Amino acid sequence: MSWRRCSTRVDQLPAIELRGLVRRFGERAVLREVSVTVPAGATLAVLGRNGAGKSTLLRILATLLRPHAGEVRVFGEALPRRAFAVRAHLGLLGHDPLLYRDLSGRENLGYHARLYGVAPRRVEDVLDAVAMRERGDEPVRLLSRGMVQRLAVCRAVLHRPRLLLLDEPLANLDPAAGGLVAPLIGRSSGATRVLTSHDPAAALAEADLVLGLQDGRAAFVCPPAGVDQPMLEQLYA
Amino acid sequence: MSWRRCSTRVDQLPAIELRGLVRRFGERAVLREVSVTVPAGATLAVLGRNGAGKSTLLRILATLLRPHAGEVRVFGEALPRRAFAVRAHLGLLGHDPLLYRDLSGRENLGYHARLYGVAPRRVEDVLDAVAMRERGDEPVRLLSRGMVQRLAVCRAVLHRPRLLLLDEPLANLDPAAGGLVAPLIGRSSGATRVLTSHDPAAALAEADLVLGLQDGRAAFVCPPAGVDQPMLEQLYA
Amino acid sequence: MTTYGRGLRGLAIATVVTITVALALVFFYAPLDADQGFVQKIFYLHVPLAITALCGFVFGGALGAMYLRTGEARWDIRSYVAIHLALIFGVGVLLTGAIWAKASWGHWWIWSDPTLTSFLIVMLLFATYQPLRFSIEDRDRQSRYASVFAVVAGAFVPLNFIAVRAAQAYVHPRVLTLAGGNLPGSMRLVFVVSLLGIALLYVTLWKYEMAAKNTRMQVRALRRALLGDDAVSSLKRSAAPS
Amino acid sequence: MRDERAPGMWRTALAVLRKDLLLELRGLETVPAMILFALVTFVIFHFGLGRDTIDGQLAAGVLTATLLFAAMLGINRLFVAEREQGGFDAFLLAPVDRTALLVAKALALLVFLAVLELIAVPAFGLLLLGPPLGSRLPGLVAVLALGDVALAVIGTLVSAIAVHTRARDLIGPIVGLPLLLPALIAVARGAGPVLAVHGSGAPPGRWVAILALYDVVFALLSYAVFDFLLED
Amino acid sequence: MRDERAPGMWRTALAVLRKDLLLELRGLETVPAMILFALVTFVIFHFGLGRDTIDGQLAAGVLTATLLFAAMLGINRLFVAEREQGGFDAFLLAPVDRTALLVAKALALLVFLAVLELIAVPAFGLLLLGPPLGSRLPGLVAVLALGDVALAVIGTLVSAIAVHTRARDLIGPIVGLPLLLPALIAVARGAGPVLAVHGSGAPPGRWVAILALYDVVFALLSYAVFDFLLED
Ligand code: HEM
Ligand SMILES: Nc1ncnc2c1ncn2[C@@H]1O[C@H](COP(=O)(O)OP(=O)(O)OP(=O)(O)O)[C@@H](O)[C@H]1O
Ligand SMILES: Nc1ncnc2c1ncn2[C@@H]1O[C@H](COP(=O)(O)OP(=O)(O)OP(=O)(O)O)[C@@H](O)[C@H]1O
Ligand SMILES: [Mg+2]
Ligand SMILES: [Mg+2]
Repeated sequence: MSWRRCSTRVDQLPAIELRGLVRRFGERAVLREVSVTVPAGATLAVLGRNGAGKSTLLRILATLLRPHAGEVRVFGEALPRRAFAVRAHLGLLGHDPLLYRDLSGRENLGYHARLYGVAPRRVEDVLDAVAMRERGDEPVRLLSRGMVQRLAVCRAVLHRPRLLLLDEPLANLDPAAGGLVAPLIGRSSGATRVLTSHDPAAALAEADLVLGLQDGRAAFVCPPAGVDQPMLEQLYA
Repeated sequence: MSWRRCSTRVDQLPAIELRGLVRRFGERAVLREVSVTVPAGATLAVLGRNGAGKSTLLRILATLLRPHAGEVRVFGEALPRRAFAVRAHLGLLGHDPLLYRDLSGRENLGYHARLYGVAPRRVEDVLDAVAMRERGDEPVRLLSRGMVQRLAVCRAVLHRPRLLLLDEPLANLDPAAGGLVAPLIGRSSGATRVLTSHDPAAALAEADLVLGLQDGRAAFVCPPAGVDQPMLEQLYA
Repeated sequence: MTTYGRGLRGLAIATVVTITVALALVFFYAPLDADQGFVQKIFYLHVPLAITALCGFVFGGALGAMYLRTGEARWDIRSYVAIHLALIFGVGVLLTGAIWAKASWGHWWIWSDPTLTSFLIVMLLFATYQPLRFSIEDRDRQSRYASVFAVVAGAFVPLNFIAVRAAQAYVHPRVLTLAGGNLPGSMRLVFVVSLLGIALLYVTLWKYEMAAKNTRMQVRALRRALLGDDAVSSLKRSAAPS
Repeated sequence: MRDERAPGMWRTALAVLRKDLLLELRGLETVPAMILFALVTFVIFHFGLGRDTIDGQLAAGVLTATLLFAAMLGINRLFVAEREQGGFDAFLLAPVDRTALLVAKALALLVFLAVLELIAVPAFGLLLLGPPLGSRLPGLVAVLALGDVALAVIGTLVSAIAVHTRARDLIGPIVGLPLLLPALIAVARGAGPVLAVHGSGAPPGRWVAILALYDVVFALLSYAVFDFLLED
Repeated sequence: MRDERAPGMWRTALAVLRKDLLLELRGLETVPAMILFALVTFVIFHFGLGRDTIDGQLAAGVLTATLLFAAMLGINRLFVAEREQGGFDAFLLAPVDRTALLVAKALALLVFLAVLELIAVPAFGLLLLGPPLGSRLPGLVAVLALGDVALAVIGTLVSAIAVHTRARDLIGPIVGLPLLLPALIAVARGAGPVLAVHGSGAPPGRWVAILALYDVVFALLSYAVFDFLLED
């Protein structure tokens, strides 16, 4: 079961279209014929066991990995060929924070602001939003894990991406920080989102559409209301 | 409120005694006069905001950091002086997996088995316990984040430590894996445990004693039944 | 799919015939060198090997460029085989060169021969091709990086030659010059036939190896199609694409 | 759909260069390390050769080898540090021309090398060189500058290859050294007559031409292949 | 309360050595890289010096410098890799004698250097050295062996310091080189007469004695201070 495109008006193009996506690492097929369509502005939750292929899927959408077969379209642009056109609109928050450890949070964000052509003021704004303004001048290396995660959130949303790729975004964040980052990466950010989580209940609450990955295959694609306990149990069995 | 030693029989010695523990990084006092006593076999949950000092506390107990003031005793041995005597009984599961990225899980664990004088069979046993036996020969670098975490659990418990220091142990683990590691690092492991978590409900369910850290100070030390919602709200405010 | 096996037999026969003729010429026709005597005849092996190997390296670079243009894995495999064969020939060049030097000048190594000296440098560079490949896991990236290396190193071959030639204040015995500009006519004939034989040998081996790799790949693909992904055992970690 | 805010190649290169220089200032600076290394190497040669002063081809050879090994420290650092610091993938995510990274790294290396030579060459003149440096300086500077370009371009190219391999700190040097050999030969041979006691002070045109050719060919080649190295 | 299962110093050292060799086999092997590096350096010196063969003090200087630079690759690798691989802190957690790490790394380095020289010295004899190596071999081996001990011990000590600093790959060389200077001078001066055309084949006793003294002093010193380096 997957969303259907209703009209061809440009702003109604689905944000993400995957058709028969295959990705191998060496001989192992990590994603096998995954198909799903995500409308603009919607949130797709990707669930699955460790090693199911969630991060791999996100890295393909982020143009960091090439698909081996199948069609991948982001905002109508085919990947990997049109990766360049897509990058300005992507924000990736992965397992790694992707920050230079010896630079401060402010310096790291300043670098990214320059790469994305974003005004420097925006750096202060996002630092403020995650309550890291005061600690913004310490090298990332010396911060606690949760503080680093907050900075990683800042990096991912600095350029106001239209598509957020969130790989366990709340890992290491305290409950209060979870609230702080909500305007940046939550539903209220307005962006199309793809998120993974190992907390199915929380993920279902956030999602418009759920993709269950099992050994790289789509076990189910359906709205959260359609996901019941037996399905989840089978997914994690 | 803190546990009191009831008798002086050796096996009833408290597993951990902290009295006025202070640790600074440069000018910043990260732990300020923290005192807590954990009886052998009990579980201490450490709660607190990002940067409260949880990981720092664990690293001090793990003999990786020196305390700057106060008394730290683990199994009756004072740290840092008697660190050497304590190490054989410690298992640390921190933010980093502490595995060589280019070695396989099996090779990593084999190395640790040799360092701890543990029989090689134990490696297969723990790999089996976390369902990583089949993937045990792939370089850690190529595994998914959750698989790496499973291996890190194996590393921490390989030598059957009497004290487990668990820094967000379930991060990145899928719900099924959470069940798999329970016999190794859960209450049923029989070890004294110090664990941190950003899921207060889950932590309270596991704990015999809860330490709330706020800016490096012990905001409260009490059994989980004594922790109510306002206390938590204040802790994360 | 290209069938590398086609024409392989004819090519193999031509190779054997040419090399036999070349050997006969070397031993029974080519004149004995006035200064160096019999050992000079290793020249008919050494220099053709060197020329073939150098051309093989450049050939590998061209194939690598094709990979970069098309992104099709077979170009990379062709480049790999071309470079690996050239490496094997190159070992032969260094060995024959050393033997020649020892016999003629009493040293295992002489710097005054620009063929040998540039060849040493080229070999030192290409000796890193395999380790480089070997230390990249991702197959796409492996192909891409190996091809980039092949292109850069292929361009390096002629430049290196220019630099080394220029550094040689004097060129030792003129017999050694590649073009054979001042070889006696009979020597030149033998040389050309030898060169042809060695070059044919290279082409034959290249086609043979490609055919073998191709077959292996097809077998694996068939097994995968018939028995499913998981039935095909993972390749052991290997630098050799197949 | 191309976002118009994203900066062009030169602005990107400047952003990367700026970040690299910041990182430099954080850690121990690479350049002082390179200089110290060169100085110690001069001392080693002084005692190793057992000679108080050297000139001509020997001096040129020693100077070239020393600068080469000092440069290797800096080359390794620019890319290995980039990787080790953990922010590299973020550059790949950005909507920028990736060639900018090549340009920025090569520029950074050129700056490092220029500063290194600003100190190491006079030190060489003081510590080891027999004939006075004065009148020889212009010729030497010309040869070294051309050599620096080769070092910067090939160093960047090779590091970009090495950074994705497992043994990054080894692959770089062992691939780079043979590739640099023709340029090094040209530098040493070009500088030899300049440093001779009765030298003319001008480097032989042949070597300058070879060096220039080498620089141009490899700069173009690197520019052409660099995009492939940063894909995926 | 000391756990009796925990292995002694030698068994720990063997465990670490074993792990290092495993890591070696994973990546590109360090030793081949060192050998390749040394060979290229010989070629560089050939062209740099503009001489087909060398002998005596010059030969000794070139050989010493080459082996030093090749050794630096190996030294860097043993400790930087340890850190970068991410498993280092786990060693600090284990109930073992930390000096075992020093012993293991120094042993690994000695093995690397021995294999390197097994190939690089004959290659030097073939490629650059004028006088035949044959009768000179015993004297040369003696000097080089003593030099290897110094390289291994000081390399390990310095790397252990460097591994905790930010610019690890730089601190090693720049602290290590000055410390190594006396040993390197002794190696070069000791090997000079051995490699001379009309040499006796025996290294001067003075330099051999200095080298041996240096080895012993630094081995003891390293052993004494090593525990402090790995604390906290
Ligand atoms: C006389 C010389 C040589 C012979 C007869 C030879 C033969 C072979 C053969 C038959 C293979 C397996 C087929 C294949 O990989 O496609 C192979 C693989 C290989 N060769 Fe060579 N080779 C020679 C020289 C060299 C040289 C000079 C190098 C490197 C500097 C080299 C490095 C390798 C490597 C790394 C492999 C890949 C092993 C693997 O991962 O599967 N070889 N060689
Ligand atoms: N090596 C260090 N040097 C300087 N400051 C440090 C260092 N390690 C930790 N800190 C500081 O100590 C404080 C506590 O850090 P710690 O890692 O203990 O926090 P935490 O409670 O584990 O937080 P989190 O929930 O984010 O993991 C933070 O402000 C951090 O910046
Ligand atoms: N670079 C790589 N090379 C080889 N295999 C890889 C690579 N990256 C990932 N894999 C494999 O692909 C599979 C899927 O990995 P992925 O990281 O996508 O899992 P995941 O669903 O994100 O799991 P987790 O919940 O543990 O993060 C795993 O088996 C992993 O070992
Ligand atoms: Mg993942
Ligand atoms: Mg923490």
